[in-house]
Amino acid sequence: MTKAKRKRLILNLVTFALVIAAYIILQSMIAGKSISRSLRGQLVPICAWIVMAVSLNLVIGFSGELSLGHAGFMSVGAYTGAVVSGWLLHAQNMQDTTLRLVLALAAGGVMAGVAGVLIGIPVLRLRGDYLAIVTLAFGEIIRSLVNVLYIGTAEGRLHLSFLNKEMPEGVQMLVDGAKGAVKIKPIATFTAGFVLILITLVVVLNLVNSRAGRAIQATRDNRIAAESMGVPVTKYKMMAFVTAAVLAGMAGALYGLNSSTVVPTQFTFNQSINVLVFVVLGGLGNVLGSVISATFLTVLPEMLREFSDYRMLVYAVVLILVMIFTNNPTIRAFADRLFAPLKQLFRGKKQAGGDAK
Amino acid sequence: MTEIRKHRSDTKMVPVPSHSIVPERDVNEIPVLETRHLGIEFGGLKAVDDFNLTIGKTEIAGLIGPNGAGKTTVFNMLTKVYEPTTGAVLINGRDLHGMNIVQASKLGIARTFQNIRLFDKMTVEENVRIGLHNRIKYDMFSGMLRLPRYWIQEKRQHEKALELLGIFGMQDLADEEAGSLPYGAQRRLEIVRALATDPKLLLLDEPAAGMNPRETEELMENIAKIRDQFQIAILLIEHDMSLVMGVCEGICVLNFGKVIAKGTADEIQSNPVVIEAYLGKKKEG
Amino acid sequence: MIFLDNLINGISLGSIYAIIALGYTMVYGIAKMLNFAHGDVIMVGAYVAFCGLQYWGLPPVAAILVSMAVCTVLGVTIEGLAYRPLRQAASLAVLITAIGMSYLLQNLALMIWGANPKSFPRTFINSSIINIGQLNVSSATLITILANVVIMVALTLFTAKTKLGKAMRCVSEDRGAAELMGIHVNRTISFTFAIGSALAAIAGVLLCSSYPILQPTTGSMPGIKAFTAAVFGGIGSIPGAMLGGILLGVIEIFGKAYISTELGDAIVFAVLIVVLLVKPSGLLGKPMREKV
Amino acid sequence: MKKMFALMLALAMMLACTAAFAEDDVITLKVAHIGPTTGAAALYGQATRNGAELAAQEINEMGGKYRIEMINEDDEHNVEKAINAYNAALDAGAQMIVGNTTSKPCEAVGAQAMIDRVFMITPSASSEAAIGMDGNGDDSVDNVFQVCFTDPNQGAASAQYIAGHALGKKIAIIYNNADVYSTGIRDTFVKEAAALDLEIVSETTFTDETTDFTVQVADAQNNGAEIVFLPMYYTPASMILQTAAAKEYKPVFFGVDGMDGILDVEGFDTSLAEGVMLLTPFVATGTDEKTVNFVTKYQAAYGVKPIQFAADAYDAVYILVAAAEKAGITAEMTEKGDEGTAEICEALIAAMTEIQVEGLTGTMTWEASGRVTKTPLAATIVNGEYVFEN
Repeated sequence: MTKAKRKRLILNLVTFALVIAAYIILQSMIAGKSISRSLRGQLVPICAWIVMAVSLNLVIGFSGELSLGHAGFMSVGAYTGAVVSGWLLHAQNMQDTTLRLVLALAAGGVMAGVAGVLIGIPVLRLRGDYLAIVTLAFGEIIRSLVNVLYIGTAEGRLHLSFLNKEMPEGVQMLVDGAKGAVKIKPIATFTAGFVLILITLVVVLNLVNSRAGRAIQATRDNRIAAESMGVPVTKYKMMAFVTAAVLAGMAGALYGLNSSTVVPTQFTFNQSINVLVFVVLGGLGNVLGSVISATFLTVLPEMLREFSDYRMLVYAVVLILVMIFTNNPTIRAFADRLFAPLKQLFRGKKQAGGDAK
Repeated sequence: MTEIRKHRSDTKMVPVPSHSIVPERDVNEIPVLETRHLGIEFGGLKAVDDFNLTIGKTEIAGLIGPNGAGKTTVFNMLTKVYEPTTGAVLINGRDLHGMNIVQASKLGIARTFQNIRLFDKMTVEENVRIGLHNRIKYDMFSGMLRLPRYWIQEKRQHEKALELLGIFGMQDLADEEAGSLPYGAQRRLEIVRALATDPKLLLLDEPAAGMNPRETEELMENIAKIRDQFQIAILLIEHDMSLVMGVCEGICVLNFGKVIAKGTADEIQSNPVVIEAYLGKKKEG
Repeated sequence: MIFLDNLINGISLGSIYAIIALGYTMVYGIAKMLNFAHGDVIMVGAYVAFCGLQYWGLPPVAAILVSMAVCTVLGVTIEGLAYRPLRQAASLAVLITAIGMSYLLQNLALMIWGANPKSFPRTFINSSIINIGQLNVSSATLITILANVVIMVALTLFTAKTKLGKAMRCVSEDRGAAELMGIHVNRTISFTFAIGSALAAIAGVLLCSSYPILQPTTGSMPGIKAFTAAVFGGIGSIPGAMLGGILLGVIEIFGKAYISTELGDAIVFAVLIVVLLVKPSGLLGKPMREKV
Repeated sequence: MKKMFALMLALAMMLACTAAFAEDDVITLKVAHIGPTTGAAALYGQATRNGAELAAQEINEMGGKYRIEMINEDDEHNVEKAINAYNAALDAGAQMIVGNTTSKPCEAVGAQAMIDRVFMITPSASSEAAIGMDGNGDDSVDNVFQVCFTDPNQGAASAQYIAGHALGKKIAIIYNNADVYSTGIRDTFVKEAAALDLEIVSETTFTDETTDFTVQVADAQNNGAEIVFLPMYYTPASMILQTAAAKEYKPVFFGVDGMDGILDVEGFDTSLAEGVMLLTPFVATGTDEKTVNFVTKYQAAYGVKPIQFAADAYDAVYILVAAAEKAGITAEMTEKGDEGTAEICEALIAAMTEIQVEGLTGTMTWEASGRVTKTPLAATIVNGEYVFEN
């Protein structure tokens, strides 16, 4: 095994180990009732945000396209999940919550994937900031559309109407326009979230370290060179985009099925931006970084609750400072000098391995 | 098959109908490249006009000319980065018309870039593996699910990549990040990456730029070696006349987008038009 | 008649988008960054003008000038503190910083001015209604359109004729080369932020004269729309921002008037997508040809 | 009915016998206020927080049997954050909740609180779903009660008022189609209007991000609407009034309780609101003693005039105390953690349907579903003041 491969393998193993360890610790805390309600309540959303961040990282970090509409896919997933779960419960009388959750997640992923293909076809013809603005536009369009969407179930059948609520008598509404997806039975569990994270990590890490993943990264580093090597750039950008959409859809379904209601305003442009912040802060192309930053930034505003109304202010300041400190060359050089002795320690060990540089 | 010679002065060049010359050994083969009245305009300005060139199956050819003569533009048309305004490009007798960059690459044309275009954030080996993209394949799901095919093909890719890197003795650099390599190594890596696509025609855009005379000398040998080993044709753009004259069998001179001379090194060196347009003005090389 | 009415409303709304879009486009052209906090600078500008009119009893023109001064200082400060340290950093890092700055400004405004909305006072800008035939046109509409034209012409002349303007164009073409030519890149970028922010103040006053409710979030949606407009017209292009802004305003109003108010925003964004697919660099943007 | 507590009476009693309660007998209720105190809906969340705080302060000063300890949590008007805020509140020891301020967060938190058995009284979440009604008569949460009207109630009442007073036949509706409150009222208004033979000639929408209302107003104008029904909060309403003024369009504008506050928007030209009618249970310019007292104190403490949300939250805290008295919440219950909270919840649910509270926003009684019964007042704005008709 080569050195680079070994390093990557170790990093991947650390990622998995960290997630699994966190799960085990939290589960034992839940079992021992030593977990605060606040943290307990955030577990499923954190799982969803991790999946969102990792999947968006696939698009931004690995495929190199700035997408500002990732929350749109999440909303497609959330709505689909709510409808499927509600339909299975009301129309099919399926009481098994695990099965319902699995089917809802799968459906959410599929629908978001379809949306990803439909959106990807036009979007991926564009580049750079233009691509970014079009993903933003699609995110907003999706939001406008779900805002006037009505879905209900009556006598075992789904009824769908658009713009006007035309429903038969005695219908059980599942999606009620601006009122969002209603009457959801919250069936999402932390374990489901954990499994979804594992699936996401397996899919993304395996994809990235494969032929397709290398092609995706090559299109990021240099589009023309990649094409000149015979790599069909659009195909691979599409692959990354749709895979990310599917994962975001599943995350959305999980997220949606965690509370009794979902509204279109939960998936605005700002929410896409939030996920983008997770990704950038965690590091482009750094999956472990996305996992950590999604967790940290989801929990941070909750930890800042004691600042009460000032907390978003503090959050903003923290965000700016972190960006400046991690990206300013002077400050970084200073930090490097500060940590130089530590690094030396590691270097020393490596030297024996023939690190000539 | 005739014996491949190491030095261009041993090659006998013979004319072909399209007003070009090819090595005698290739004369009965389909030429690897043939362009007919190739031209391109940018905003009404003819950057390249009526460009005709034939390259033999195993020829090392040179494309020279002063800065801005349109040499790289020719490369860009040959690889379909730019769509020619007029004329045709034939690779192994197949017209590139209507094809995109990827399809052109699949026909067997590969290139390096004047301003190096490596995949900076990927390792040296990964860069070469991108070159192998269409040669050693497996589908996305085998990769995602780590099916047996993934392991088999990954191993083949790895071995092939190291073998190719061996041409320039770069196996040891396989795990380095491509962007962190020294300049000369980056240029060599670009050549390896292009070779990985299994091309019939290799286009080198200023391969010796930024190299010292010793490195250039080495490069010259390697270019000849690559041609001998892979039996492919090479077309190179270069300002370093020692390299061009030392390795190229046929040379084409471009000035203001027009071909002003074609011939062997000796013919070009003594061509008064070339001297006036090019050699006369430019001395630094 | 209804059509004309809608058209005028569209142009008026579009003119506001256009002025905001100018700020985005200029900063993008020169600093190659999306200044997400621009919409919030508009909000600050409107609040300052509100204070001038309501609390300090300033005449409208003075209030606008004070607001422009405050915004200019604010813009230059933001640039110097938050963006300049990241000049060499990846564009995404700058983008996130700008987003952080946007949150910061909104929450600061919430602290300073409270959550209760303010209604922008009536000034000469929006105090009268002009009757043209059967059309009732608010003076705010006319002044907005007029201001847009004046700003547009002034900016075009400025970038074409003055030394600073030329320096701005140089920096936007090629920052490295400009530096070699002895142009002070940092100073030029600061200057661009100054102009963009001063324009933001004007945009804020005009926005709130036509649509008088003022809240800490007032700037965000017009900001996003204006950003869309800038891309629509071809980001980096001054006439493009103007054209993009006005078209966006007209499309929005027409979409709502003739198709559906529910889907008004969706229509705007759908048109944007179609335009970008046909003309991938916006209406007046320079097509990007990558040098190979 | 004799045994019912009239709040004022109770307060008077409390005032009279402050000394009667020794320190040991005092029971402290930990009440969490949850609402959006930051973000786009901060206006409403801050109002309810302030109102609740003011009430708690008064109650503590009066020194009755129950003292209130307020906990404040911000939900940013976001469902996820609302659940977080709710959990944080419980972690902080909250035993009952005044909240959430807005409908969707309230709906989500209500469903969770239903499972956890935590009592909630929402000052201002007016959707049916907030109290667990799904529109088919099914009540899935029993622990959430409202201080404000349920949306359908207002929609129907508005239509009846318009028809009953023959204000006009041709009606235009402008509503926020991204907002539960607005669409909720609109839906029943439309239904009721059809039954009452009112003609809806124009119906247009907007969203929270809309800045331009020219199309909506022009549509109403061009279709000759005599009445423009505005089921919305006062912020967009003030923009609509201004737009209409610019178009010299002067129909009767008819609003709902969310319209209150329009006269107090800083910088607002109140002449624009001349003749506007609205159904509301509370106005800050009211002259009765309670209102004056509340408004004065509120202004002194927070520097702004209270809006209806503040009054609702103020009432909510008094209602809690009234219900606690009725239910006889004991000190023991408040010291038993989750179990105690659940006991309190059951006791309060039982008490809610038996009490009658006279608050700022009227005299209130409750149905088991959580719906309040009180009388809305119709007011007309004349010379920048509300004029009530009786």
